[in-house]
Amino acid sequence: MIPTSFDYVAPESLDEAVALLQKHGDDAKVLTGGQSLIPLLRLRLARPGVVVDLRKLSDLGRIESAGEALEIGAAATHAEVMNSAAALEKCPLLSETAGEIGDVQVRNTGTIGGSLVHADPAADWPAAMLALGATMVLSGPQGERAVAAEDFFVGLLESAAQPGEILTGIRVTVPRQPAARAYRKLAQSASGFALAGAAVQLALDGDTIAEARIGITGVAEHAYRPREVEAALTGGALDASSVETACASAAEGVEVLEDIHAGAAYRGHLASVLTKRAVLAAIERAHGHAS
Amino acid sequence: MKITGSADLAPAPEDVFPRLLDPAVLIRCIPGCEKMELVSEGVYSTLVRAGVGPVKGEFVGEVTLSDVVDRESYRMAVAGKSAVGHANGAATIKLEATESGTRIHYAGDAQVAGLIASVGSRLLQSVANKIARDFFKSLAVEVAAESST
Amino acid sequence: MEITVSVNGKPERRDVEPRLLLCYFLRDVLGLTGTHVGCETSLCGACTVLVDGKAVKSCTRLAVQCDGQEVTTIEGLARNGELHPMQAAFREHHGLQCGFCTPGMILAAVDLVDSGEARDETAVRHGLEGNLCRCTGYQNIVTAVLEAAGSSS
Amino acid sequence: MSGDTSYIGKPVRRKEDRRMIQGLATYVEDVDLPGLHHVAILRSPFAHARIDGIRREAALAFEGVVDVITGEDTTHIGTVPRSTVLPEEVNSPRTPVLAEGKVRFAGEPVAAVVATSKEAARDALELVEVDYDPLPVASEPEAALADGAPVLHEGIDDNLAFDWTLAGGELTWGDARERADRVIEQRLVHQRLAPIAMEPRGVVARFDPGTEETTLWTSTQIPHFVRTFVAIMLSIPETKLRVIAPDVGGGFGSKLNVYREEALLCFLARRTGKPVKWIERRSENFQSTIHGRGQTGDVQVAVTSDGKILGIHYDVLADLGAYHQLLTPAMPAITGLMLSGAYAIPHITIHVRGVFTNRMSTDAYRGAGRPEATYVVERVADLVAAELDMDPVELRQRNFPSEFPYETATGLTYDSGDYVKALNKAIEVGEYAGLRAQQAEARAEGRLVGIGLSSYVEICALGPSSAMPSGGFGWDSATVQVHPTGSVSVLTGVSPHGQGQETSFAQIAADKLGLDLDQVEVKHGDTHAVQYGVGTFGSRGIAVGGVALYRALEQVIDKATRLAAALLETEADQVRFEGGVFHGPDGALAFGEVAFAAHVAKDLPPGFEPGLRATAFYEPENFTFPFGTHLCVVEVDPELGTIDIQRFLAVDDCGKVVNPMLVDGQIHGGIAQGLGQALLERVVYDDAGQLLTGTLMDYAVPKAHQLPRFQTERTETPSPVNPLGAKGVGEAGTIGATPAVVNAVVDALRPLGVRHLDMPLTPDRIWTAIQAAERSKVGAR
Repeated sequence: MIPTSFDYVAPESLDEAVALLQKHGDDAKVLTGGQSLIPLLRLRLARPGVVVDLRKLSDLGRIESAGEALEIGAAATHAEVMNSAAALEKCPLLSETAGEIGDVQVRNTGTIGGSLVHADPAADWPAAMLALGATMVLSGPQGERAVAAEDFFVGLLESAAQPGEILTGIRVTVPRQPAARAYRKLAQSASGFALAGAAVQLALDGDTIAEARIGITGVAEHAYRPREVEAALTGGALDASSVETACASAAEGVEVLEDIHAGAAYRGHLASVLTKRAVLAAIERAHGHAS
Repeated sequence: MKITGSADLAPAPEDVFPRLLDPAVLIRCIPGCEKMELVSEGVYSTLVRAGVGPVKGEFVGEVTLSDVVDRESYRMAVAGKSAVGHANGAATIKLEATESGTRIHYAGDAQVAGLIASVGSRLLQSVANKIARDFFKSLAVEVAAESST
Repeated sequence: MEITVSVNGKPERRDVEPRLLLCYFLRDVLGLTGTHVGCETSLCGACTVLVDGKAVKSCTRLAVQCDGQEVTTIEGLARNGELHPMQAAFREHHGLQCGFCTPGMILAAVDLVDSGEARDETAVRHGLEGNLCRCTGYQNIVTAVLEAAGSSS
Repeated sequence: MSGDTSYIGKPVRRKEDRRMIQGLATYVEDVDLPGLHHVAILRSPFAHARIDGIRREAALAFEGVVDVITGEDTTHIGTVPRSTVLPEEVNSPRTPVLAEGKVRFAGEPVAAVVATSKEAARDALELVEVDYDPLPVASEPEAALADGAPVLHEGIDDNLAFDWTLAGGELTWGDARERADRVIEQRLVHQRLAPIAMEPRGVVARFDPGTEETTLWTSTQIPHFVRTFVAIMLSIPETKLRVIAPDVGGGFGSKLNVYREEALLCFLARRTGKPVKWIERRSENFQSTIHGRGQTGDVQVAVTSDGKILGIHYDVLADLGAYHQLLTPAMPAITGLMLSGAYAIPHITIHVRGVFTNRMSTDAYRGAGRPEATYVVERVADLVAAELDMDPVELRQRNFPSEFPYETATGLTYDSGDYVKALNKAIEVGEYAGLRAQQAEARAEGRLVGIGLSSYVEICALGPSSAMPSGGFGWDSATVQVHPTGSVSVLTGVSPHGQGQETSFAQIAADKLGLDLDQVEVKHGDTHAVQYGVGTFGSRGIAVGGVALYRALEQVIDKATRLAAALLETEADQVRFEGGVFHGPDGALAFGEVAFAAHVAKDLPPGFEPGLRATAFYEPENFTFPFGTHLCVVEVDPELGTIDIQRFLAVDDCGKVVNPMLVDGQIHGGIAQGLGQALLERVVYDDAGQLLTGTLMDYAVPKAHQLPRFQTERTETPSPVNPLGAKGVGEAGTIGATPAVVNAVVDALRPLGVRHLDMPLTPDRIWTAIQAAERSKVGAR
């Protein structure tokens, strides 16, 4: 319940933060909302010598429309993304996903950047990032670089962010219209994380699906796009049975996780069922113009 | 916790086998291994920084190589303790000659005790598989590099 | 490290270790023991306080992170002897039994009502997902929150 | 009390709330003392290992550390107590305070560090080096009994703690089988549960060298028992130990025990001369606070084709854990006693083997043995109904006892009870016929709707002492101290921790004495202030503690009446006490006046003892038997395996009710824990004895959005056993709810050919069962 001792630094600028990480290397950990790092400190699973708090870098918390894109600061809390007018207007999948994360308290303090870098295999954000084809903006000693969501989630609790790099923002282009979106998740009953979750962003064309981007979380060591399902949906009809057939292979070619809460067979099945339900919900919402 | 799998390497078993027992190679291939000193026949005292993501444990302990059947098989036992818990495991490693070189089969059992078992149980199987995969991946690189020089 | 945190309207300046959690700053440094600690994995919510008006788990926040912020604990809810409507509703509807989860539950409920989320039974039950109670089965708590929300809107 | 101004029977708001809703309550962690030191405990990561050596130099040298002790320093402390009569012979190895040379479960305390701050104690803990020699582990009960299994305790040649059989009834099992048209068999699992009171355990101890007295604050349900047993463990006179249970943040049986840390902290306080505090972290709570349930059994039911149950044979393994705690072996024994359930069953056999396993001890958890019995009987009732294609209501009605008192095959006598009344009310209020009709429609549409019910009887208000499975202590106590100004202090021997007895006991006293509620103050939990009492568990608060209070009040009124008569210069039998006033033939005195006079004592008749105080110790002549029927309607999503509880109705009969608001609260909480066992909760150890559900991230305590709104109804059959007519209700919810919801889910899946499911009914288990049933159906076609 009591972390090991560490030094605490709250840099005034991004450059200063990057320099600090450079100086302390693996011995430094970045703190934003703390919902991922502090539990590890309390259980003494992580023992950094230095904690670099980004709370003074206020511009990391902004959420702005920039033409056809949305810039989300890595330090924006889940609640801020959930309630952001810009997100609701341009990319409502973000708000819907944010609402499924943890609980009120976690959403009030946890940040989108903190969650993405932590890359928990059952976190909600990675699925939405893949469905939206988001780009992660990293700042490090070599300056800024952008990493596509597909390349950002590398492995178990491992993102593409290198030691010394800070995730500063997430760039999301406005989905192709007319758009339909939904996030469906079955929460693990104790932790609230996703036993399996499917985020879906579709572009509709009359009564067919013009484009389908899907992110699945909770099923494999990291979130992934079920390419076969996307291909099967694209150009396909909107009726339940066609969608169901297309979604059957949602866990194909993936090493499905197993634990005391769900076996591999069930989790793989959930991938298909939740993808199907997300696609149908997206379509129904788009046609029914429900909010 | 079961850990099984196989890895294919270019050189023939007779080239691969000695490297599998060479501490200098092992220290470079065991992920996070920082110390590997011979203590007695087949027993090495080790320091391994292992973990996943932000969770790192400094495991002080021993690696014991035994039941050596030249160029065919041997048994590796690992025991280590850290502030986040204890890890014990044992695996039999068998070499099979193939046209393209050697196929290494590994089959073992690992036990984790303490905090990491009670907190990280959902991740342990994946972490163990990853460590095994990484070991043989770096071994393949190691062996390929040496045989080409 | 020197920090200044306004707690229940009173600025508190203290020198603290970086590793000191907000819950222990409140309990051990300021002696406000109404904030309770029930777990180590940010799950039970007994430690919930308001930081800048928003419900936060004080066990998952460093005291140093709260430098310059406003913290409201259960001890600061009643105003000059008058119970807050949420406190009164919990008593009126028997929304507590052992009382250990109650401070965190009341503060989480206050945030729910203030942010307009306490619309109906289902919304309140989801809004309290971050607060465990083992005694009441939640029924009377939900009734109390809905009643307090009704009287405040 | 003219008009309806009485408090009893009213939903009086609680006196306890004022401090709790303002954060002004005092739990053990809130206790602060000058010079307080902090204790951190090092626990074994291994489930079974020898300790070859412990090095403490580095820890001792750490700044702020004043002491580091291990098992070598505590061998003189007596064993943690086990007080059980049932079953008779039980292997009872020593339960040490700190491990002595060997650890037998993951989390067993090995060393303790005392330091000036929490931080220093926690940091220094990692510098204590322990050389463990891991041994083979016996984690699962069946494996622990197999030959060749690792043996836990020297001096016992296997892992069998006891082998106990209770068999009885008008028929023998042989007769029952013979006369039966069918014998139905089923394996039933009661998985291990963690009570998870929101307040973890905590202990503070201070030794006063002057008086040589130790004061022990501890989060407990039984302060006097803790004083007695810790005094025995430490070989100190009971007069030199004071135990205080301040506000306690829930117990549910997990604090109905004497724990190692309670003796350990007293020892450290004396040894270091410093006040010391240990607060259990949640991960420690999961590992080293008792677990509940933990029974795996095979049941056989002999039944006639028209649904008459002739006999039940239940062969069960009880997973006791590595050591005994206070009541560990008594739990399966109570299950045996209650195996008749709500029914007249001519033959009952229970054969229990208690098994030592490399796990934490199991002990009493809300219901304590009775949920297991009710689950067996109520699942059996539904299995029989399904097999005979009979409506489960009819099956139950056919097996209820026809008259009372009814003596069960296990030797219990159910006092009063009209179980049909509760079942009928549930059928009527729940519109059972309508539910079955709606179910038929839903099934026609291919939806999986299930209706489940359970009729339970439980054994409560634990007394009389002679029949107590725990070997006595079947009573409780109360003192009524009337102060000169007429206000009253009630000192109760029970130890409420959420039950609201500071209010319900005040209602009883205020009514009896004709006082206002806020003139009565109820005190508990401090062994120096309150006479010896047994404590709070087994739903006995009102039915035993409340009756002890009632008896003490009668004594006070009797004495006050005699004094009033003297003051009014009349005979005692001429004085009527009503509405708080003593009415004589030609004059009256208010209660307060008499109280004052009793203390001023200048007008006392000769030989009349001054003061106005009475203490009563009450032992009931029989247990009470609350009963009820719970009804649950669920719909299962066959694709996800998830369950939607569409209706939960509880009809409970707990005798006369003092405060209906508090009773509803107890029932809501009980149902929530009952549903927790049925759908969500499970302690999981792996084969190496590692606890895989070590935090609340993996152990699913029910949350608000996972529970429906409960409908609670009551019938009121007063118990003839005590003047309050009260039976007890604390555990009714846990006992009734679990089988009701399991029966509902199995009923929902019956069309798919599913016959039984083991708890918890997680989505994975339900989906997997549906796949298996469909495969076997395809295979059968």
